[in-house]
Amino acid sequence: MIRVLLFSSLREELNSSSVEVPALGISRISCLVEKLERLYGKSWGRVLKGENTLVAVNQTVVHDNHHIGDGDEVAFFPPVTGG
Amino acid sequence: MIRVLLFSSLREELNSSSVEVPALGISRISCLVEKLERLYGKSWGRVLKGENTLVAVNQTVVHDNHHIGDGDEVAFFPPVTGG
Amino acid sequence: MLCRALIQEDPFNVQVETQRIRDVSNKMGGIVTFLGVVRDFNEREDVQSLYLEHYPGMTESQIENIAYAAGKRWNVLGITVIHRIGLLSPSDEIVFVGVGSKHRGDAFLACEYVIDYLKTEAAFWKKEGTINGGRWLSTRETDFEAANRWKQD
Amino acid sequence: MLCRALIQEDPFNVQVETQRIRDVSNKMGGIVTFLGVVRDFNEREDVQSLYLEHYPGMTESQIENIAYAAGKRWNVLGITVIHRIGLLSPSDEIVFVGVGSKHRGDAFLACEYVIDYLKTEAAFWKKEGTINGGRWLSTRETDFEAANRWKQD
Repeated sequence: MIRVLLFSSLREELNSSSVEVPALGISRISCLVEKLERLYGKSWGRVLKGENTLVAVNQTVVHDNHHIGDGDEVAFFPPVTGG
Repeated sequence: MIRVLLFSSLREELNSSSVEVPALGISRISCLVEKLERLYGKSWGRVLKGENTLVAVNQTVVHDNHHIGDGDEVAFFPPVTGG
Repeated sequence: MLCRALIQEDPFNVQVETQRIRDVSNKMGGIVTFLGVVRDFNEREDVQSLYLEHYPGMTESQIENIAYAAGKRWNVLGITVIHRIGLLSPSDEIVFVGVGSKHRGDAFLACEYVIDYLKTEAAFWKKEGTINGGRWLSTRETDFEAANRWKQD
Repeated sequence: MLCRALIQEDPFNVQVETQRIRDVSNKMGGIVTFLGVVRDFNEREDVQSLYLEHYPGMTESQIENIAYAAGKRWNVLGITVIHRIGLLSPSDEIVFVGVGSKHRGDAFLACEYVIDYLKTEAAFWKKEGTINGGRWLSTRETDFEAANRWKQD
């Protein structure tokens, strides 16, 4: 399984804070987003592919279409605004 | 009268924290120091004319042989070391 | 270098935290702290509350990474970062960064470095509550500029 | 800009002082503080105590002058300086400088400016007590350098 986490405005827009999807056939973030779109609707694709959306794999921000696989934790969130 | 204050190591070396001297004939710091030397001994001249001795007139540090007169407060002290 | 990174809902006590840093080493000469306060005029007026969310686990390790990077760059003895989450009100303290060092110059630089990177790199998100509803904030351009200064070496 | 300059024998409470600065204005966004600590290895080892003397009246107005100069140079809302005098021990807090401002960059600069000038301009004198007797300290060269940086504009 791949664990997907959503934070902040993305969590609110998609009305979900975490989902798990089977890892089968998912080798990159783009595959995961397509799968989420098929499972939960077009809004997921729009939000997760949004210009400002950041992605972290296993709690490290990744900048490209990163490899992922079974057991990974993939988080989507907007730019951070702490401090 | 001119009020003379001594601080820190100068106070300890001259064993005095303040003295008052009549202002008559004293128009500059150099006159005051000569007067103090005559009144209290050579050590006063040596210490007050020391290379590192700073002088404040009425609580403002002065850099040259400043004018002084009756009612003034003249303080002698070493470089500051606070903070 | 001793690093302490806490994320909590509760308020913190600056006196307790600075003394804790002081007690890290008897070589401590000075402690520089930054205390962030919730303002009532962030990007628009009438802010009534601020809600803070983070990414448990990731945020803590990001903060530690920032602190250790500061500890490599400057001669510091202790760094404490405390960031509050949950619901806050204007004038509440939101973040504490304390840096203790032998010499104050290092502490000033390291403290500003940590807060600058924390603002642009650590996984926190702020939502303002105003009389017209809630709104997630976006990163300030000035915060990116502040963090980028440290790269010009 | 609200300025508060205190010289006292008693310890101070950093929590109370930072909250006091915070409450100066509801525009307050951040507070930077510097806390100086008595080290046990100033210029030689075995420091057992530190005695501090000042010039009552002059020292207070010098501190206020430094604070107001910082307030003219940067956009700050409140500055508090507390300097202890009398007999102190290693690890005692000796000086507090707190600067509150709308934006943190101003507070960092103004706080460092105030402590740098305080170290070289304000009428305080330190005497270390060691096992071999007392010794008045002399100004550190690094403190002059720190203060001189602010003149290079």
